Amino acid sequence: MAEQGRVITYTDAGVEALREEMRRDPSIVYIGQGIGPRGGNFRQSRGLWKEFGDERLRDTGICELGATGVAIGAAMAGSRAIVDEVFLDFALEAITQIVQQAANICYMSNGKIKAPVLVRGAMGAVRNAGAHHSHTFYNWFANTPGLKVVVPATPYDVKGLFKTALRDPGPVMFIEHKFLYNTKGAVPTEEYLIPFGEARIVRPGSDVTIIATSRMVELTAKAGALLEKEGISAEIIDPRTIVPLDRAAITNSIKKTGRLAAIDESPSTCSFAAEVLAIAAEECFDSLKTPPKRICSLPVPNPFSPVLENQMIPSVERIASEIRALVKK
Amino acid sequence: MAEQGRVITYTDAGVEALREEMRRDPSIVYIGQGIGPRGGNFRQSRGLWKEFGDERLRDTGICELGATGVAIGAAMAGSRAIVDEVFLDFALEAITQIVQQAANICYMSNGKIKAPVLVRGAMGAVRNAGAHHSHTFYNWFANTPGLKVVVPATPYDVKGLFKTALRDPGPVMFIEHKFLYNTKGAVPTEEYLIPFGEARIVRPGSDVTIIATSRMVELTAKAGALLEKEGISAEIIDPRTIVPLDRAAITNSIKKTGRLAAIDESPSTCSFAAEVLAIAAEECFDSLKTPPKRICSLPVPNPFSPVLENQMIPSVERIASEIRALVKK
Amino acid sequence: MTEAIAEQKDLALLLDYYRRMLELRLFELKVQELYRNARLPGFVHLYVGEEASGVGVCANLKPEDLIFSTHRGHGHAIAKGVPAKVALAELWGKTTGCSGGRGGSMHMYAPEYGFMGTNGIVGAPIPLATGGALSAKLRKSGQVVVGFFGDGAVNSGSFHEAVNMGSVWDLPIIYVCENNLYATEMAFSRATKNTSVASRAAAYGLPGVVVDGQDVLAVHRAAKEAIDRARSGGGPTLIECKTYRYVGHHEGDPGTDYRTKDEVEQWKKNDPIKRAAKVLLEAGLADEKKLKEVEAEVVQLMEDAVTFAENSPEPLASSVTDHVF
Amino acid sequence: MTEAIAEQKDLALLLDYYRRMLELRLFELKVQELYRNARLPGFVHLYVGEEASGVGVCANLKPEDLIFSTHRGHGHAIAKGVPAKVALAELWGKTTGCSGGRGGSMHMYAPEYGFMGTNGIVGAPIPLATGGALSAKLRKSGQVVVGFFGDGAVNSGSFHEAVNMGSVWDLPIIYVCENNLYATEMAFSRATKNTSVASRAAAYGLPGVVVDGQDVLAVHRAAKEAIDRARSGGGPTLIECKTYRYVGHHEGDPGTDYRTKDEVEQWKKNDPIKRAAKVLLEAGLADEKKLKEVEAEVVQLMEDAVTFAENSPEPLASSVTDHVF
Ligand SMILES: Cc1ncc(C[n+]2csc(CCOP(=O)(O)OP(=O)(O)O)c2C)c(N)n1
Ligand SMILES: Cc1ncc(C[n+]2csc(CCOP(=O)(O)OP(=O)(O)O)c2C)c(N)n1
Ligand SMILES: [Mg+2]
Ligand SMILES: [Mg+2]
Repeated sequence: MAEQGRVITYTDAGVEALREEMRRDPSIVYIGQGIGPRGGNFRQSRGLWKEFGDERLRDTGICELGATGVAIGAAMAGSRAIVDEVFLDFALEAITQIVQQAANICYMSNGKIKAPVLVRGAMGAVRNAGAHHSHTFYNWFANTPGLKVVVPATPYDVKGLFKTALRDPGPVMFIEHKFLYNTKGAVPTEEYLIPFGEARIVRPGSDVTIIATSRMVELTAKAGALLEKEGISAEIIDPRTIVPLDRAAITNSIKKTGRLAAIDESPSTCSFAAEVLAIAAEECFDSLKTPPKRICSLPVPNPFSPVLENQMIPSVERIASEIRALVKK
Repeated sequence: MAEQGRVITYTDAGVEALREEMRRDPSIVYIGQGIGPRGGNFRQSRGLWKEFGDERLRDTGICELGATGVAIGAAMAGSRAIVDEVFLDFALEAITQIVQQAANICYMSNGKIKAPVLVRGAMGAVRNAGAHHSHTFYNWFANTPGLKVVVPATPYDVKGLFKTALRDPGPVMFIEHKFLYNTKGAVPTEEYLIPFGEARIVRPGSDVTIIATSRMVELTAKAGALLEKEGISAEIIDPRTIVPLDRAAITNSIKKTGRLAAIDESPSTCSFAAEVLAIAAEECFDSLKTPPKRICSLPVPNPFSPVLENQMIPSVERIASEIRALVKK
Repeated sequence: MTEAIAEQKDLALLLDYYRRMLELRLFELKVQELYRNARLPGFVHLYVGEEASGVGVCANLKPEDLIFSTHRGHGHAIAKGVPAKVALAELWGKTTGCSGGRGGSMHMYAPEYGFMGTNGIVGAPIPLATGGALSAKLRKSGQVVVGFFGDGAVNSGSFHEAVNMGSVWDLPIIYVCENNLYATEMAFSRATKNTSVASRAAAYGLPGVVVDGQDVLAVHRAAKEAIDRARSGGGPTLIECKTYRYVGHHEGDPGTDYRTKDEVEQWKKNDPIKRAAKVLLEAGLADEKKLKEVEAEVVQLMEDAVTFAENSPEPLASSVTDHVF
Repeated sequence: MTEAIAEQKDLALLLDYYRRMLELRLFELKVQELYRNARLPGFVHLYVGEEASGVGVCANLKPEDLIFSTHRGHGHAIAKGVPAKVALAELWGKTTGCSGGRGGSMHMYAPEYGFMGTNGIVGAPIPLATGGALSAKLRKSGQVVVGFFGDGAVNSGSFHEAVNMGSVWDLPIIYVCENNLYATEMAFSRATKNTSVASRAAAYGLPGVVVDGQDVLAVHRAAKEAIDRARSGGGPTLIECKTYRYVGHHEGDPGTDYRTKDEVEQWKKNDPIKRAAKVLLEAGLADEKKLKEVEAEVVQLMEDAVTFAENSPEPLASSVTDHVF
């Protein structure tokens, strides 16, 4: 237990989970661009190739459509597959396979064929990569029956959720955030799994419920700390998995605080933030004291200019000031 | 004016709009599978090839990705393009081009390059086509900055919105409903255009606001007629375009009726129905008398079995009974 | 083994192949009849005329080998061993169907027979099949995988990306293109300037073979060679079966606008089942009586399938949310 | 025209090409310097070593001709006529950049110079360029279109679908593959068994040509022939330029793990700019002094570009929602 609370990166937490699961389960094959000797564009598979070799770490050319279909087919045929889209943006190249094949197969086959495939991709804005490399999309997958959707915000969650995902019978969208790869956090040495559908209370509070995911959790926590000093007590909840969703954690908190904001890096229309507000309106109608609020990225493609992108994406300041206004209402 | 109020099909209304616009604007090229001599899988381009020939009606092989990219590139270079995915489901093959290139280009180029491309695809369930041919997806496009999203419910709207779409400077997702192709309605002979962002009040009412789109409009109207007899006055609104959205029509109605339901053929999570509830919660908080409601398809892939698919998709009965419960609250 | 002996051995299989092709044919004609009488929901794409391909390939597979099929896949399912009645019940949306009525024509799954599905998305089965082959290789299961697809799929990115992967990884897979000259109403020659599918193999560095798809023994020989090579670690093969569908693209398509009656008739003269019968008779491997017997048995099988499917229950509406995960 | 005269005419272009290549080279080295000093946001993929390809192709284009480029596209932009200062301002996120700072390295657009964009999505420019060519043909504009892409893009479905369309429709397009042997760290020979890109043309029935991409006159000749053919209605060509990048895949990639120092050095010996200089001197078309002068001018151009870009304003935060539609 000496190593308990080791502080490691979000990236390394993922690598650890993968290593442990690939050792445990010889049926796992990992497919993607640069995940072999290179160790991953984000170093997200560093060291695995040395241990598992060319057979189980399968570098491909630039063919996300083919590679994802191959991963799904392998999963249907008795392997467990991981396919790494690297940037989640590139999942678009392969989304027909994800949505039409992986998501549907269990249902279409009356439960006879499972596709235990983990589709991995890093979302969101980082270092002004520009419009083609910064999408979020996780709400699209949440809108697709048959997919589970995981959006870890911390190294601890990455590891525990990865391990659960790699034992799930069906397809899982495992959506990391590029910006978080280098962030650090405590991760136990002992094995642990985090069940899907269990939200994390990032901080307890009584004045307002804030739902945030992925990178937005950190920004929201910072805003929460600011607000605390001003006497506003925010309860911040990170659902961690969008499908399945811990609705009870969300609605219980709203019933307690009577106020709600949802923070989302996606543009707001038909976003997960919209979903949270819809749930609140349906299930917490009588508890809400003030109109709930979405705090989202502005509806523009990610601009390259740092000035513009900073304006686009929710910032600690924007979150804090919007919450301030919400609570004062 | 003898022909005013001619009753024609939804399909033919589209063909008329295309013919008129292709005559008016020689820069229009129409690309897709079977849209040439065959006249379209749904007869949605019937007769056009005879008039405009191989140059302007371009049949392709099965290569939605290539064809859509070609249409976008042609639009960037000075043509106006229509690309027909036939089934909206097949837009997934090409969605990287739609989302990354068409939607972003105006913004990324600082307004210097426009892509006047109309992406056409027929959504939704019809005749038990099964899971691969029945998706809706329009909420995904509404979540994508840079795309306009049109979901016509009647022949009249198809024609007027098509004509507007074919004069829009940027990309438009024109999403018809397969089930509606054979439905009929009055369409004037004289030219008319329907502006984007103007909802249609399908029926005025005072007890509850119901937002419905595409095929759901017809079912909701039937439910509304049933409810009328029971003394429940439903105001039914069809936004017709999701982007831009006529928020005022929606919020004004809710402020009047105090009750809201959103009917959606998509599964509910992160759907347009969720968006409508979120808007209501944000903007009509004080007007709502009861919790708003989503009436959506169940979150399953479209089952083949008619028994199961009928259970999945909102029916007149389900809509009526849910509204009944909502108004009684 | 001399050529003559090899040919004898092949001929010995022919009666069996004849029977199998007849099963595929009569199944489809039964489906057509039922569909035209509005007994079946959904959409169906019939395999009539192309039976030699499915049979010639699948007869060389073991039960545990896998095939991935297309929208035109009833024939592949039956050729791989899915009982006609189970297939028909699926088309009828019944719980006894191979997908419990959830799938229908384009979503038939019977992994218990190594049948990994028909598919509503053109091109999609090619990467999936390649993945099946990767899994077989990794699991050292000895399985061989076949991916079927049409000429239409050849122009899709799925073909390009997947065949390249199968080649570069030396996977135990046979890519079988059933080139019936059309994709819906689009002639292959209008969709591409290179209408030789087999020649496309060169682009990916794997062997490409073209075969008369109306000659079940020719298909059998090409398939056997490719399957044996794949099973022994020799990697993939692309086989192009030249074939034809007598019927429209799907039920409802008269199939007449885009091809001449004469073209259809020419192909019908070269019918794989008639050809097999002729060879059987000429080689003395069966007489007219025997062929009639076989036919009667197959007819009965289809009647039984109808009875079974018709009398099977529909799914309960309340089960609609089962099996999503 | 005899070969000798043709060669003379080509040689006459060489000093101009030398200068242009130097512009591309020194631009990238300036970007590298700025980037390493953390002056530029985003990510950059430099074109160092590949200049003969962009210059040899684009020098044969008219201003109104269009090119569609890739993630490694600064060189293409400048070769097509985008002023260095406008390109640099874009990499700096300034309003004077060709995309007003909204684009950055992978989203540079300058239609006023026929430059239809770099692109962050590998493969995507190939269908887009094909569409540009379709538009040119339909508008009878006389424009020719070039689509650039790397070896990595060749395995993508976009390549397959688009090149086939360009071929079947006889479009006025040149597909230029800059085969620099690697896609990030993935050797082309690990990604496919057929490493001859030019040979892939056969799959689609268009001419395929391979050219020494480090010889600007060889590129020029191949491009000219293809462009002339395309302009006169003779349809598309696939050109494979064999080339190499001296630098890492992007700034930040040392570029050392997956290739030997020796390999890099060998290619550097074959540097297109040095080769051009040598020929110029040997043919007596320029002397050392002239070459130095040219270099000094280009160096000054880059200094001016830095001054311009550095002193240009950043976009206003309040403009963030402009130009979405
Ligand atoms: C991605 C995709 N695009 C289009 C279709 C519509 N479609 C169904 S079958 C078909 C033709 C297929 O032709 P081919 O591959 O030659 O097979 P065949 O029907 O001739 O057996 C088309 C275009 C589809 N199902 N999927
Ligand atoms: C669809 C897609 N997949 C992956 C990437 C990530 N990526 C960017 S450049 C690159 C390598 C491209 O190689 P190549 O086409 O040979 O061009 P080069 O970099 O060698 O000039 C990759 C994989 C991408 N941008 N787009
Ligand atoms: Mg075909
Ligand atoms: Mg390369």
